[in-house]
Amino acid sequence: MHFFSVIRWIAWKDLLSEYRNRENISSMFFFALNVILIFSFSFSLDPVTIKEIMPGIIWVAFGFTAIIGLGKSFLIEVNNDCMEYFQTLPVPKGAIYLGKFLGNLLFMLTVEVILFPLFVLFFNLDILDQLLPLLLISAVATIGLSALGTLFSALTVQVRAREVMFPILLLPLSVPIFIGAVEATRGALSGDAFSMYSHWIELLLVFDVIFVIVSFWIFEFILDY
Amino acid sequence: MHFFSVIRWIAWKDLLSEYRNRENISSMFFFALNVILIFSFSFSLDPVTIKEIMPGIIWVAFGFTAIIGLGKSFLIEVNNDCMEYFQTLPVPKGAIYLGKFLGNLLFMLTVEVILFPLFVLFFNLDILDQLLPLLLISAVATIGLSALGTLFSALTVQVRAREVMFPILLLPLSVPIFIGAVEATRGALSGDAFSMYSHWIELLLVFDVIFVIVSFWIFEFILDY
Amino acid sequence: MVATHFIGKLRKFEKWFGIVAGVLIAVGLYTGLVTSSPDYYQGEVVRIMYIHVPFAQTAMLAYSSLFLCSIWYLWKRESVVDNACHAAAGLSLFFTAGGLLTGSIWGKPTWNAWWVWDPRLTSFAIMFLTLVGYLMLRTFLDDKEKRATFSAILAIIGFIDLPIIHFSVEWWRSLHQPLSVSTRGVSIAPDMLIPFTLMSFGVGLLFTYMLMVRTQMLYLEHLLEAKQGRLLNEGQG
Amino acid sequence: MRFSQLSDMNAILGSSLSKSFQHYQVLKEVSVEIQQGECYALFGPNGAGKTTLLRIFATLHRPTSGRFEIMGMDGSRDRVKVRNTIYLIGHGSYLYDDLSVKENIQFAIGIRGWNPTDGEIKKALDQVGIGRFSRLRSRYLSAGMKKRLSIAKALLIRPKVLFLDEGYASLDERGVDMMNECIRTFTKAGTAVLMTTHDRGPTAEVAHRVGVLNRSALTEMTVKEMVAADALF
Amino acid sequence: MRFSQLSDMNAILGSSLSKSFQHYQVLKEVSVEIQQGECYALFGPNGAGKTTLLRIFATLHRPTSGRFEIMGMDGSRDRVKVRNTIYLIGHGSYLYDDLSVKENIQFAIGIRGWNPTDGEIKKALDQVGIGRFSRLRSRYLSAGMKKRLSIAKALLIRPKVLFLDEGYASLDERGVDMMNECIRTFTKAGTAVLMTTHDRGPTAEVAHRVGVLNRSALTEMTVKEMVAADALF
Ligand code: HEM
Ligand SMILES: Nc1ncnc2c1ncn2[C@@H]1O[C@H](COP(=O)(O)OP(=O)(O)OP(=O)(O)O)[C@@H](O)[C@H]1O
Ligand SMILES: Nc1ncnc2c1ncn2[C@@H]1O[C@H](COP(=O)(O)OP(=O)(O)OP(=O)(O)O)[C@@H](O)[C@H]1O
Ligand SMILES: [Mg+2]
Ligand SMILES: [Mg+2]
Repeated sequence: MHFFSVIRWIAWKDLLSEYRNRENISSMFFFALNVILIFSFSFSLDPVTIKEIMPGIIWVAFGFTAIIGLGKSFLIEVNNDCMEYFQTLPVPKGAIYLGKFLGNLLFMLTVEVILFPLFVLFFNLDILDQLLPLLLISAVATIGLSALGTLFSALTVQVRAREVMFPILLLPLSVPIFIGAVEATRGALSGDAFSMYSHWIELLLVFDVIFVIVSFWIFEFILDY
Repeated sequence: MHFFSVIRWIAWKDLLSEYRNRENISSMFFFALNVILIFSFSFSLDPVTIKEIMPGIIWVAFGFTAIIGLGKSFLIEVNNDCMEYFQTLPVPKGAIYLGKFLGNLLFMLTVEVILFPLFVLFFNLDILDQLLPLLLISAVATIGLSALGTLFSALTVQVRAREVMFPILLLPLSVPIFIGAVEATRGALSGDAFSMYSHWIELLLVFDVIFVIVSFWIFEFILDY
Repeated sequence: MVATHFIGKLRKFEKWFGIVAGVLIAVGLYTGLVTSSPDYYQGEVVRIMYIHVPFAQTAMLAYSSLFLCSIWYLWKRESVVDNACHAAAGLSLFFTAGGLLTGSIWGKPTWNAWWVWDPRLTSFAIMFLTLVGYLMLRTFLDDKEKRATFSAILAIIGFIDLPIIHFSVEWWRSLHQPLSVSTRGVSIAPDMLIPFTLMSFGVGLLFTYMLMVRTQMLYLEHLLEAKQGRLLNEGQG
Repeated sequence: MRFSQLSDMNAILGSSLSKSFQHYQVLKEVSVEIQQGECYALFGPNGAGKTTLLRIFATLHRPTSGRFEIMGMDGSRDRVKVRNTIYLIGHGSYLYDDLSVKENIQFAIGIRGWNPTDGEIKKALDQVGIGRFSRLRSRYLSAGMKKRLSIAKALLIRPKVLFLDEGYASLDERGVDMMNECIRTFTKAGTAVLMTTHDRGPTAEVAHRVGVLNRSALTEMTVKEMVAADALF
Repeated sequence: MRFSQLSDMNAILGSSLSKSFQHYQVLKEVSVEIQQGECYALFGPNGAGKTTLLRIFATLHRPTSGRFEIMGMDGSRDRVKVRNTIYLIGHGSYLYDDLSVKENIQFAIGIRGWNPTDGEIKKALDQVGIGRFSRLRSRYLSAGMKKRLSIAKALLIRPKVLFLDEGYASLDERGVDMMNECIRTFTKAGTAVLMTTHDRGPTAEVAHRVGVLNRSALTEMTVKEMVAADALF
């Protein structure tokens, strides 16, 4: 079907560009490493406190990586006015959104999967038995974050002060995602039973569905104002 | 003297542009507000922990504000190739650096001065008697951060992946500044005698001097590669 | 031309550095791992010191040479010096990674953690990240002069980290071992000192040898690129 | 005759189009009709609104008032259908710097739901004179080469209506000839070409009709009048 | 005569200049001499290296080999002094979007250590035809108006050597005349003008000498030969 072929073309193009610029993804990763470094200094690290604030540290680090990484996701589209080409294209615009969203999701997940072991190493976490729930939490939280991030990246990339506007729009709306992710992660890290924090994951799932569907529908208007 | 007149012209131009774009500084301010918001949700906030991590929260918030705010400081210069004009200018390039640096410093200090009361409000801090040392700490730390930030902004703004490269280059080298600022702030917030943490301030001063002098000298080469 | 002259010198002397480095490392490893006695407190684990310390020191040596070459480049603007900078940065990253790795391995038994947030370790990590930033900056810049100049600037400003690494154990009370050789004298057992010294000089010389070879390689790559672009006028003069 | 057969329907029909940006009325009640197979050249001083008019027809801007039809379809109601028939070569190159010339073409055409063969792509690239560069990353193309690539895409897409903004800009003298050759190919195939330009010489070789946009109003003339005129505005 | 009095020294002297970017040798042993008060026009196909040559003379690129002098001063050793005498009108407008036209001029001239009076600024703006817009933020200027503003700056700076990249680009027909008028003003005052261009017509009116850069080599000709030639490259 043409709808899916559009998604495929967009994702193909993004992944190919990303592959040609492998430094890009590694730079994101080193950015996150830097964030860890700064955090570990800025927060006192006695074992009790660290346990308290670890979920926060993890998600704030992912959050800032998302701000830097997703914020530039549509830059490639405005550089040579490709957004304009999309606008004049006789295809469903939502498919373009989904293509970009999938690319961004993959990108964020990759960075997170590489970063998790580093957190474990640097902060001496003990998470092996909690790996599955943690991965699940990452996935559902990242879906919501990417959905929002993709939408706002498309929106702010055409705006004058885009570097600032992107986080200003993204952060407030992603607060629910942060809360859910932090609380669920806290549960997992302190070894609670899954059922004790699974309601947070359900909450995240609800947000995911809402954000993806609303963004999908609303994207039409970003390209066709 | 011509040297100082160059500094004055650069600062005049930056401040005038900033004034014409008042949204810019207010958006920076809202960005920092967002960061506080995310932090207050991501970190559990029982009074003991908060006291522990407060200095870190403050400085990480300022740090990210600096990344977003300083990173775009030279954007205005590349947009219409003004960097090129600077390059062909028969004036000492260090003066251009100092002009930009002063503008950025003022900008950062403004944001910080507006944010401090908000921290006090949001986190119920009790800082009135420590106001002077805190202002001093902010000033010396911000000088170093702005000096480095101005230099790296000029450097990365001409690079392909500038959004990512700026924090990647800036963060590691500003770790000493963060450490100094966080430790001094911790001292001040916990009501220690000034002499107990003044060595951190001295350290920050040393870094300030080094960073400003080296950047001033080296800036020549950024404009004349 | 300057470049050919310089490269000629490198080619002439490189093998001596290689040979001496090989000998020193061989003897150092033998005395260190086989003949020297285990540490009173740490036991056999201490033998990793003969790798860890030379690697960490050489990483700093490598960064220092990067620093000097960068200043040299800004001064003379010879593209072959930029090749040397590039080589020194890569090697510096290699030895830094080696120091981090061996240190972590050593840390697990002694501190019961792969990593602690101690000043020396952190400042060393800063150097690691600075070098990564350096190499990354190079890949993002296409223009040759711009790349050489900008990366030199970064290397110079990043040099501030080196004294911090070295003196951090003095300035702050820290977990890491203090300086064993300092103005206050030598604090190390003699039968450990000999392999230790041999290894330090050996790995240092090994770095010098690798730097010479790598610089030539990068220079040749540059010539090849030039040849592909039909500009042989530069290298042959 | 071919021309009269096709011309039972206007390819482009604009009636009393107005457009104002914040402070500034750029177009005021502009009307224009362009037939299939016709090449219409739009002259006018800097800032007259030529680009704006093209972008309205290309469904990139909405007119403040007035309406327009492309191939008989309403430009506001039937936007999606209109978009199936048009192609704009504007200031943007629509390229991804890290894809090769060929990959860029594959993407741009593929996303419209059609996959040209390698042979077809090669033929189009050869026709615009950049066949040799098909594997080069588009980052390394010069401005003139990017322009040629856009024309190659248009050759493959075969739109019913082609908009050319500053058709000859950044092309050297041989490039201008190539461009005129391509415009002739298009008009022969029945495509309507609407182009803005400042260069009277090359335009005279291909244009069928000429319009001058000045002070937000359009005056029409023949090619002969255009060539003979002392100054157009 | 004025011309011969000045011409005891070359304003621009390039000898065997070569420049290569990564893969690509753009200039190969290019030599050129331009006298004071002379207008030299540089033609050449897209990507021939015209802009590159101008940028070398303007001390923006360093030549890979070869050397050049501006007003008798060495282009590498005496960069700062050279920069006192030159001005480049290139692709960049060197403007700050949020400053007004007048403020932009004040900044650009002021930072060179000279503060022109309001009257002088107004005179220069009137000369290039944008006096009315002196209080408009430069964000709202069209491409042609930005070009004119650059010329106004040059008129105030009065450089000894002026570089014009694509002198006539984005100017309408009246703008081209204005540009030629300004070039004449400059050459009369003894300024050497080196400009790249694709337009033979307007160039013929002001150029004293013509060079064609093609396949990284420069061939010189007179204006008459240029006008008469069938194709320049
Ligand atoms: C990841 C962990 C580690 C890192 C990054 C690290 C880093 C360094 C560095 C950079 C130096 C060279 C300092 C200089 O020459 O100024 C050094 C030296 C040394 N390290 Fe480590 N180290 C680590 C772990 C350890 C451990 C666990 C031990 C032993 C308990 C240790 C023992 C030593 C000793 C004895 C020296 C020589 C001291 C001197 O002469 O300065 N290191 N280390
Ligand atoms: N998005 C916009 N917002 C505000 N003003 C605009 C916008 N686009 C164009 N303008 C203004 O509208 C006017 C017409 O612009 P347009 O680009 O259509 O001119 P043009 O005829 O194409 O000129 P040129 O010959 O320079 O290409 C200009 O004054 C321009 O400043
Ligand atoms: N910074 C650069 N890095 C790599 N290649 C470059 C760079 N600048 C120019 N080039 C290449 O050098 C060649 C000459 O470019 P230049 O801009 O000088 O051409 P030009 O004669 O001005 O062409 P035009 O008529 O299109 O303006 C082009 O092929 C271009 O791709
Ligand atoms: Mg236009
Ligand atoms: Mg050019």
